[in-house]
Amino acid sequence: MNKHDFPILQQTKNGKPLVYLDSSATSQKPQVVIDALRHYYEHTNANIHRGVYELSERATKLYENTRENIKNFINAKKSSEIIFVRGATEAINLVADTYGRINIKENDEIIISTMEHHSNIVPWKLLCEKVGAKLRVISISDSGEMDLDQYQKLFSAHTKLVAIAHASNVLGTINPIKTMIKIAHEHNAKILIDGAQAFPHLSIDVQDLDCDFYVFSAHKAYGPTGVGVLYGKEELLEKMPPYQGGGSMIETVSFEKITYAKSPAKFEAGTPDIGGVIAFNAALNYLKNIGMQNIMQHEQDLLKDATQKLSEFPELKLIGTAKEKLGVISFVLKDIHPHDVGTILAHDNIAVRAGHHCAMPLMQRFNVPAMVRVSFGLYNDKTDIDALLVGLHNTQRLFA
Amino acid sequence: MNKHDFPILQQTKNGKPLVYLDSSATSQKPQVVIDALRHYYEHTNANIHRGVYELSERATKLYENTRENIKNFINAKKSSEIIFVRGATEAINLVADTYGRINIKENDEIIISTMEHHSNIVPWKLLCEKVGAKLRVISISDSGEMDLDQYQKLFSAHTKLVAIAHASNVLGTINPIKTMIKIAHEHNAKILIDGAQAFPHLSIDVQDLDCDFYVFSAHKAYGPTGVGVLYGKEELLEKMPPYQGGGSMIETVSFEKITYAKSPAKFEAGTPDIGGVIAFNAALNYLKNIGMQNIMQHEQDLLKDATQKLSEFPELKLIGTAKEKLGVISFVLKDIHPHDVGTILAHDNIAVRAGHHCAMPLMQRFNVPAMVRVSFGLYNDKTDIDALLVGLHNTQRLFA
Amino acid sequence: MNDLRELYQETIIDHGRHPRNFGELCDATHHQEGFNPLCGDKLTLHLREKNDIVEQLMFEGSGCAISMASASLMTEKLKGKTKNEIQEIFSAFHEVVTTGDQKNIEKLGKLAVLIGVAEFPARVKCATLAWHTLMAIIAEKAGIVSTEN
Amino acid sequence: MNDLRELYQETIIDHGRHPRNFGELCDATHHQEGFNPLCGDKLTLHLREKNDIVEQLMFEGSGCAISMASASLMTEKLKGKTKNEIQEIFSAFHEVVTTGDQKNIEKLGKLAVLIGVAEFPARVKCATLAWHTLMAIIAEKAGIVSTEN
Ligand SMILES: Cc1ncc(COP(=O)(O)O)c(C=O)c1O
Ligand SMILES: Cc1ncc(COP(=O)(O)O)c(C=O)c1O
Repeated sequence: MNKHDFPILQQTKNGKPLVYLDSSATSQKPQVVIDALRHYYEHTNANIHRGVYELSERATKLYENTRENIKNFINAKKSSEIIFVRGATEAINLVADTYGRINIKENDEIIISTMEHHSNIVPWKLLCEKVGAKLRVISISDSGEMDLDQYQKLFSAHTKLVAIAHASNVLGTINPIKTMIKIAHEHNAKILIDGAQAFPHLSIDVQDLDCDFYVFSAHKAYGPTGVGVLYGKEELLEKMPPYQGGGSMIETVSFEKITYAKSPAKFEAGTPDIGGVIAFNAALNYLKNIGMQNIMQHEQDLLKDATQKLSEFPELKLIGTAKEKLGVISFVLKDIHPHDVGTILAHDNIAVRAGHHCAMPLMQRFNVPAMVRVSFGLYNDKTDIDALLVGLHNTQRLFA
Repeated sequence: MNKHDFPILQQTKNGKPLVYLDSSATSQKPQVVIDALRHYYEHTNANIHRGVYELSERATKLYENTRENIKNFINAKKSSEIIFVRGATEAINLVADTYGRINIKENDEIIISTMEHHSNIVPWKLLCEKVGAKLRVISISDSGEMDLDQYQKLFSAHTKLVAIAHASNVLGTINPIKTMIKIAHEHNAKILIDGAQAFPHLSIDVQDLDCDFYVFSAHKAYGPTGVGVLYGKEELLEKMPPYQGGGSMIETVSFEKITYAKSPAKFEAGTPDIGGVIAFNAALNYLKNIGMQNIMQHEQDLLKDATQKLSEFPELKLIGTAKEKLGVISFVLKDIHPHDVGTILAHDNIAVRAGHHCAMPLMQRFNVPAMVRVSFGLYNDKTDIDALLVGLHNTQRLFA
Repeated sequence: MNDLRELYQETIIDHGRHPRNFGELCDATHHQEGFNPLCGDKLTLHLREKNDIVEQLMFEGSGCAISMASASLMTEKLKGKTKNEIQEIFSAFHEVVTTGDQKNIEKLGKLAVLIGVAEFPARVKCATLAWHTLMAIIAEKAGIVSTEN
Repeated sequence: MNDLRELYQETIIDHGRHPRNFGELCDATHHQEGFNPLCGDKLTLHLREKNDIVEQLMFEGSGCAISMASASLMTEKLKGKTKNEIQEIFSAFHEVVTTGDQKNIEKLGKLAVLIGVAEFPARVKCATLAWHTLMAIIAEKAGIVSTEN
């Protein structure tokens, strides 16, 4: 599906095409995104928001167009609810450091889950250490699903915030976040959804979900590196203190007193990644043109095909077999370390990830030091799965 | 000089070439940088540091090459002293939030100057509010030079940190930072140099300067947006807590205990702007090939020519006439507001900046609401200055 | 220079340089500050209201020709108007300077000279600063008005 | 598959699967943990030293074939060596696996099978984990050794 739109997928190594199965780490970029980036620097480059000349006006407009497009893409109420950051990681840190520092106090509790990426663990742990709050952790089942009963029981009068992944970067599990959001709100807790994995593969409607914060990274969604998004409900953003200080986020500055701009400017200090934000719009339009429904269907087909073939593969153990999954499959091979599997597949120009996937607590949960992960983007097709299986056979042969 | 290397400077509007005189806001990009960016996304794109496959290895290597190149460029001792951030603004915030939060306590004092950019004011003001410290402000003379006598007198037993611009983004003044660094150290204070303006135009040697921190943005130095650099002395970085939490900056994670990686990884949480960092290397090499000495000479020639012509211009008042200056000239026209000047020049495809230049306290110092600023990059030449003068004449004619 | 002349019409340059109704108003019933953080323009509006009618309207401050002229022409235009009438003229003015649409231009009288602003998006905020400040009084909002709010 | 066979030579797969000197060492004089945060590999080295000679050397842990084989071969090779000799062999080993340079390869004996690692930069840390852990004992460093330090 649309493989030809991605220049990097046209390259070969020793005659072998690139079989890119690491989209959960970062996606490849379609030509339209690369061209948008180049076009920006060749024709429009200027600093935004303060220039009276045409380039600056155009750059500002294009930058804000992306914001508007994201607003529509995830159905936010207002474009001022869309804040540009470096990536999902920074978005979570921003919330922890602004919303968190104001609202979370000693003995308060934050709920996260066993399947979180380090980006959705470390900022909360740092916050807890600063203010004296505590982490509570949702357990997961052997198939890799949230234990909703236990989740309910984790709430106490001290619970202020829940922070969970929309989908797991290791297990692929798509979590029942709408239910989990409802439960959080019933307990008067706010909830942040880490959509780093989900955003590129699912339709998102933040108003329907009713989440308080939603974060994701452009680079995993066919956009450039350096850009991420924090969505926050207006009434929350309004009350949050600024994050970084600098140009653009102020209204007036004197040495005695500073007044701050409103959201989103309040949270976008300094020159942002203007080129990246503008090029990300091309990625959003690219996704829109294909249609998220079509992308979901395509990736579910791949998931089904790959899951079936891998589960028949000798001495291979799948980890993460939830009912609702993204196109992400992790596994271990008996007696062959994931790192060796990764290296041997790489030799056939098959790119998979091997390691702890920035989810050490999850590795512990499944009692493995590391896993091999295969993850799909919209450009993958069944030939990629077949190549993977050949590669896995070669791996076993080498170790036989 | 090298104008032909910059595709955007080849474009015209109503037959008029772009006269870009706003390099202090952001620089234009040479073709080699744009090509490097494109080449990265077309041939190398992968997430770094964790992949065993070739793309990821190559991307990691290129990313680290930029770090190594910067280390050499500013003569840092070690490449682990070079930390990638979004820009100068983030670098200053990082220092304020990590070094600052640990070392600056109630009643401590931070010295900044009247000519600082908001990025080098707001983070310190925010820190002061958090910990109960105080700002002390270096005065400047009417010509726009630091008052070194008063600077000396600002120090007290409570002074912990000095944060000053290497060069002013409004006045152009190149500050005597080597002397100022020495003075800070004599008073046992650490010192951060905001090199956002200086880095693209001067040779920097952080070991010779002996500054504790030095920050700058790639986008002002012919590189892409989204990338900035924090240089810090190793012994300081080692003791600083992490900034943002997430992937890459950890060594081990469990819900009970997290251990952190060493610098620079400790300060680079999450996926960085990999493409931008890699393309920035092309900008550094481009500068190296031309030679910083040649760039300095060229820009000084332009400064001299423009200063002379503008100071002869009727009813124009230059603001910032320090002895040591970058190619930055600010001025006001009698009875014509800078904003109007900017708009009228823009109509002739001349891009200058009009406003407070993110330096409101400095506007107050010179008792103007705004100024017009002209700033040079290596691609400017005397035809640009002549076009500016014609444009200024047109402006006066329109308002006559 | 054609569309530049469109923007900087004689009237604008005249009102920009010699703003009418400039100064304090001793018996004002309302004062309101307005601010454009992008360019640093500041303006204070003084207004005397009686029985829902804006009897007198004056302003102080400094700014570019567009913002000064817009404030000056606005004070001339709105004197003696009711709040409802002002609301209507504001809507017409806002539409003209943001879109350049001529549809409601006859409602504006002399203010129509500001139509050229529509071609210069960066300057719309200059043209509307005084208006937003006024609307804040009418809506009885607290605090300084900023074009970035 | 040629350079892959180069990397995964029989000896490596054998030692990877059946590491020698694997287990605890009751009368060890030194213990040291090593860690590769990139892939999660962990390893503990136990060592008995007497009169500057490493009399016995054992390890525990889990990891990829490269790291296990390297640890296994290392323990075989270094038993009975002095600290100075170990230092010298480490230097030679480090050079071979990072550069692929054959110059000092004869110093390595069976360890020479790891030369293929030089072609796989991402795996150099696997091959050197046990060695860095050992060097930490010899240099008498405190704390866990990490390949990222
Ligand atoms: C679930 C999840 N959250 C957060 C992140 C962090 O994203 P980034 O590195 O782009 O900040 C990732 C990236 O791997 C992820 O998979
Ligand atoms: C002196 C100075 N410091 C800091 C900055 C902030 O740089 P950035 O917006 O790239 O973070 C600027 C940019 O205008 C500047 O001129």
